[in-house]
Amino acid sequence: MDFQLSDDQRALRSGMRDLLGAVFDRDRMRAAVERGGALDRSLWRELGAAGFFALRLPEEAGGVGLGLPEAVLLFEEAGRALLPGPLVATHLAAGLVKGAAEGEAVVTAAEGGGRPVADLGGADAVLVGGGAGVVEGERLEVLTGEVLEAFVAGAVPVRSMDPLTPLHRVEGRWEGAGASEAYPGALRREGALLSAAEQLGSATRTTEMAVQHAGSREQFGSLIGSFQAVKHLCADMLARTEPARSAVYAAAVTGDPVEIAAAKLLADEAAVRNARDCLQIHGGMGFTWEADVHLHLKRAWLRAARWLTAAEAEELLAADLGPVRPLYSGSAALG
Amino acid sequence: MDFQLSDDQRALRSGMRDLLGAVFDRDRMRAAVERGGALDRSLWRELGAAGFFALRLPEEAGGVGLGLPEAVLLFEEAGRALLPGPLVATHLAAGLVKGAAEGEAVVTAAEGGGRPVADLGGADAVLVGGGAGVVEGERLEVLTGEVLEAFVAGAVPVRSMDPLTPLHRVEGRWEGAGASEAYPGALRREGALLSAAEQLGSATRTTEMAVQHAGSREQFGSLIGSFQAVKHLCADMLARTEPARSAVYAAAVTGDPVEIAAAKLLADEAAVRNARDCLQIHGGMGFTWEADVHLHLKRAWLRAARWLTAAEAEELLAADLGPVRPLYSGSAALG
Amino acid sequence: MDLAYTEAEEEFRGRLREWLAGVLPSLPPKPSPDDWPARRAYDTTWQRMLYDAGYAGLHWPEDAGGRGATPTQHLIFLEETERAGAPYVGANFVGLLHAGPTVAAEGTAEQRARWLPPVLRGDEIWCQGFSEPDAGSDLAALRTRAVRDGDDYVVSGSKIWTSHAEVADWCELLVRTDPEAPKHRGISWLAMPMDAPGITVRPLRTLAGSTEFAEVFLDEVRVPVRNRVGAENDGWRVTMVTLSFERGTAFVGEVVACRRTLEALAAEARRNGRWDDPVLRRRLGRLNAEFRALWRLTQANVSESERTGGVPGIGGSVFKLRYSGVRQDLYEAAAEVLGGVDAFDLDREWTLDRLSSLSYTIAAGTSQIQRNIVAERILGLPKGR
Amino acid sequence: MDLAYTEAEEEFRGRLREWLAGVLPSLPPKPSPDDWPARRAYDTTWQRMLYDAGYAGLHWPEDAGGRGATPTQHLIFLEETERAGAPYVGANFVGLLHAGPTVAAEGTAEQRARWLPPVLRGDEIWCQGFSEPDAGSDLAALRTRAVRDGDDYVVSGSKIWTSHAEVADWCELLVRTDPEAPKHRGISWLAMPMDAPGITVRPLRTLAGSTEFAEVFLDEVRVPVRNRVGAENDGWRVTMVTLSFERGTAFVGEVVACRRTLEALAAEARRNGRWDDPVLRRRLGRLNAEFRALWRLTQANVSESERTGGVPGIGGSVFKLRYSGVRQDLYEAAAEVLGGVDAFDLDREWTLDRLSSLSYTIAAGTSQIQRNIVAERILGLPKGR
Repeated sequence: MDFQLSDDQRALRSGMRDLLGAVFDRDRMRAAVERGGALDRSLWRELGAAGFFALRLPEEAGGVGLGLPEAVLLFEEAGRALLPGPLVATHLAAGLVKGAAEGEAVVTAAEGGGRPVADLGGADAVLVGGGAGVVEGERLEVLTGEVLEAFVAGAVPVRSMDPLTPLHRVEGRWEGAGASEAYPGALRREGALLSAAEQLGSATRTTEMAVQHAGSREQFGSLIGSFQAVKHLCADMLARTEPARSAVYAAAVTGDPVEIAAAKLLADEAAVRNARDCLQIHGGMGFTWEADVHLHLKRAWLRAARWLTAAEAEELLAADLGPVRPLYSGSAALG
Repeated sequence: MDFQLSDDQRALRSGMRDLLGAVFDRDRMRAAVERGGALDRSLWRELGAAGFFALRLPEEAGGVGLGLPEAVLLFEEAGRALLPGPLVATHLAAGLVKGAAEGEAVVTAAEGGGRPVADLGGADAVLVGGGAGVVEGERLEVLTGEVLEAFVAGAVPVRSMDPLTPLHRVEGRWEGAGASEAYPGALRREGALLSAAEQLGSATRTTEMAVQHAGSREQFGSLIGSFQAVKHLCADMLARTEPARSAVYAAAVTGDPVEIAAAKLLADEAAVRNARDCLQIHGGMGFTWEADVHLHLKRAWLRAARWLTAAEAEELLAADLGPVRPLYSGSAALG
Repeated sequence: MDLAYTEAEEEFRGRLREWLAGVLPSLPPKPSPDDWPARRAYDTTWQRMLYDAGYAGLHWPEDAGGRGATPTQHLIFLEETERAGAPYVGANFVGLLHAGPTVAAEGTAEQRARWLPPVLRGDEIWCQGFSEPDAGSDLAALRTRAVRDGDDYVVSGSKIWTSHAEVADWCELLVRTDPEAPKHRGISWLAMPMDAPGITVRPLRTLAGSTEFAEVFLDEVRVPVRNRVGAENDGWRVTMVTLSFERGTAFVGEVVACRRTLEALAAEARRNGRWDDPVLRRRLGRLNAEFRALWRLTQANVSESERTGGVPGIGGSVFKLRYSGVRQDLYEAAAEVLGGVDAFDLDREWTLDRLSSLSYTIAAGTSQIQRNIVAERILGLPKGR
Repeated sequence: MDLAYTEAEEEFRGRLREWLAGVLPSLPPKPSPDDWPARRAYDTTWQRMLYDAGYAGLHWPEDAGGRGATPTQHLIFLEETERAGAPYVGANFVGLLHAGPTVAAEGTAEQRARWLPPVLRGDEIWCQGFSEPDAGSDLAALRTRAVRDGDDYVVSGSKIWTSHAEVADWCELLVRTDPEAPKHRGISWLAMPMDAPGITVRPLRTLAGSTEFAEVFLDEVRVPVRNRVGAENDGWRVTMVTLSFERGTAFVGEVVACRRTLEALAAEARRNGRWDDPVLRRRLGRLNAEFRALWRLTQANVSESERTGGVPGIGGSVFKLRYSGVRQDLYEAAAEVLGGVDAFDLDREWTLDRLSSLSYTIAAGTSQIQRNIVAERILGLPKGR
């Protein structure tokens, strides 16, 4: 039983970290903040060239031919770096929307149900369900061209709390024209999992930031990291991150919907609460625009409201505790 | 605006503390634990003689003629001292059941709805609603004599978690004979408030126990109370107790059902969580039978399940946030 | 213990309500949050109205130009103005509630005559120069230096978290006058005119995107020695004394505001259907209990202060500890009530409030510091470690 | 990273299941919890059955009489025996999982030959004499003294939290052999025969009303010097070394048991109607996420231990910190599921379990200690204060 990253996976992850360090360092991140998260097409193409979107397409379709575990590692790095843009939707659209895999097309998703629609301005395509959105609809539609224009015209831009994510409000059901055969349930699950991976990366990063600050800031003649109150906040951050990590990685391996729900629930909580604790440890400085911690918190809140909310995940996980479910499911036992 | 105890109220409280110190010191409390909380009739009569049960009866009816605020102070002391027996029900029965006011009769209450019935063995009377209990029924019945015997015969004793409170299970609805005119809603509210007062006393006491232990136990070469982790647990205990205290006292003054719900909710939480934290601070010693902390915790859990549960209180408090409720109710403004 | 208001208190409340009902409709519209001069004008206009009606400096002693009101009257004043939607104390905060009381308690007759009347009339506003970037929670570790040069102090250093710095006339400034003394014993309190040369104000953007605060850089700013309140190096005590003016009323307006917000949340949840979710509904019910209790605790603290004539005993830190957490919970619940995209729309008031609420467990003593205070000063646990 | 079991592991699991299915029905009924001799007999009978089937000392090295199983095989063994409802390790715990591994790692050939085989066969059981009333979380502050007298140590002092003391043959005892040395450097590890004169065992009643533990009083008990494992004053290191035997598997059975309990809670809630309360239902859903994650974290720790050959890095303390809290939540939820009087009925298994769960955040290092360990040893935060 092997639940450790392989050497290839480690290499993939560090390659992604190196790439982001080169094309999206802190200066570029803060520049993206100042322009309100408006998309950087050249960055998008660089991600495409690196295989970020085509990662799970089969090699014969021009993809990298890897799986969800590898995708999760890349999205974890994206979350840690606060990489903006509709990463999840474009990744899901690779193979569905021309140019998505290469980073030429920017694809976002309308999940329906009053949820925020991110990065709609300038998107080349939008994934919606046949009904109210990817989440609620039963069939998947890809909106482009004039249909997309009509959709965008009906959407209302909002002043987004997250400066890295422009948002629109989309109300009512979308009565589109053509519909593909794809079943959006799988997309929704994968979207939830990849978001969870981003949350995991963010939770890891805010833990590091908190520890770094606690180990360098002095108050009352001591490093604040020597105070138990601060120490214990940091310890609890790690105790949120590591179970979430195991849940996310396992869900990526099994693809099981219930495991994905667990992963999203715990990763959302880890990202949000770790960002809160990181802010608390930073004190007044954490309350400033200049500190990055608020960017993690706002993004974490936003991701928690997308793809699969806590209420939905908990109900799914409760339903799984059914009386007729066999204790063993195949030889993997606790599965 | 006066929200301080009067001199008379302070005197009443310290009188009660002195009385309990004399008739129910720690040795007697532990003796009561060893006999499973079985009632001590002579203690009961001493409480009666001191006016504990007759406190709110008018003087012309042989009572002390005081009000809910004074009753709350006495029950707070009872909670702090872990005084056993159906104190709340007998107090409520003063004037309804012969001998209750004097401490000659022992009266308990069957609240219905599957709730635990305490101290049924040896009770001289039981208050039940016309339906399933004081809580659920619409009319109040007082069971005595043969009717009581039949009721007791239908009840099943359980092995009680709280060694100071014998419990019975009573199932189904009680189809009694005669019914008084009294409306049990008021009894239920007063029962909830007096229980909340007991919880407040318990929460105060476990805070003191935690502080006392933290200030005398050494570990790693220091008093454990000098560690922030312990200090902050103690601070949070006080930050639970004091708002609960204000809520309980205010509810006693106003008698308002919504304030009583707030008082019960917060006092239950303070009692339970303070007992938990007190146990944690005591470490292994807190896990032993010899330490008193488990007696507070078990009692606090039990009281939280009686008269008004958290779920019920929260729904009541939510209903109070109605759209048509006027902002001002009379001159007391936020009332 | 009866919670009833006296006849005199009821009369005071009645007159105040009547006055508020009369004047509030005549107020100009609120200025934009980023227009500091307009905000100053709006706030000081309100202060002048209070002054003319006899409500200015309600809780100040009469010999300082105040009304010498009881803590209960002050509570009623704060409760009623908040309920009526009257303007906040805003730009007058430091003058009325901190610097003014300090001058009233510790200033000379000349100082009182110079600084107090303009505060009461709304003619001058003050800002606060206490916090420093490197001091943080450890306020007494401040490093801004003041060196005596003839009749002046020459002050250099920097301050942070200063509200209304751009439009203030005066700054109550804590400076280090003796760097050799133990940290609490080398501090002095100065009134610094904000138009003195050498002062640079730089707006400090918060995570909510606003510029509610500023950094203030001081480069050899000359402050006359006669502007010092209290003895040299006695500034820490001078500052602490002021806190006794508050007498349990510090959070009256905020608790009233929270209860109004909670009612509004319930109304919105009933409107948009989220009321049907028992998890959310019970959460709102619990918040109702919390804020009711905090209101009662406020009354208890004020009542205790009225009886003892001093600061409430276990009141302040215990209150703040609980209140900051619960108020953050309120805005978490608000995000649930809004739900979906609305919870991320900065044009929704609660969304901004949610961001602002993040400071409650940090500002004016973090919750960690409050717990230390409660544990050591109230519960008597040993210091250290 | 594929979470798949190898063919050999699947084969191991299959054989084990088959064997369990065959032998479990033949087990005698479980003894009463208060009948210690019967409990010993029951537990050692089971151990003998494991021995005869080749499962005894599965994770012990082969040269110690064990099977040299991989951590994954050990995980499978613990998972399957728990799922099948096999007896717990019970009275064999200290021998198999603590004292035995210590002797195997640090003992002489004679010591290994004397003490290990009887443990594997279920012939002898051990108890643990580490904790002391005054030491608590600060285990190394232990004061039980051992003074050399010829070929014996003469031991006086007292131990606490000793399980199975009444029926144990041996006690792994930590004693202070050099009171002058720094506290970690004056400790020795002794195997004390429980029938030696001077030992008094007094049952210690827990808040659950049971006598799962005892206090052990030692009054000039003579323990032969040859019973010391490791060098004199090197007992602390000897004890710590043993922990590396665990390799991430310490909580396998417990997590499996918690998941079974959670399924049973859901079934009960569906039966008694409380499932319709969304607050409770969502709480159970959340616990499902927590225990699923803890199971995956267990697999990650075991897998890491298998790869590195040592103890898992960030595994142990992080796991215990989260697990103890969540397991307490599980039993709080159980009380909600039972509801009413049932939640206070000690004849309901979950009610007793709820009481026992109170020790999880205390025993084997309080959650406060775990947080210190995580913060200092894993995150690298500075010691002190």
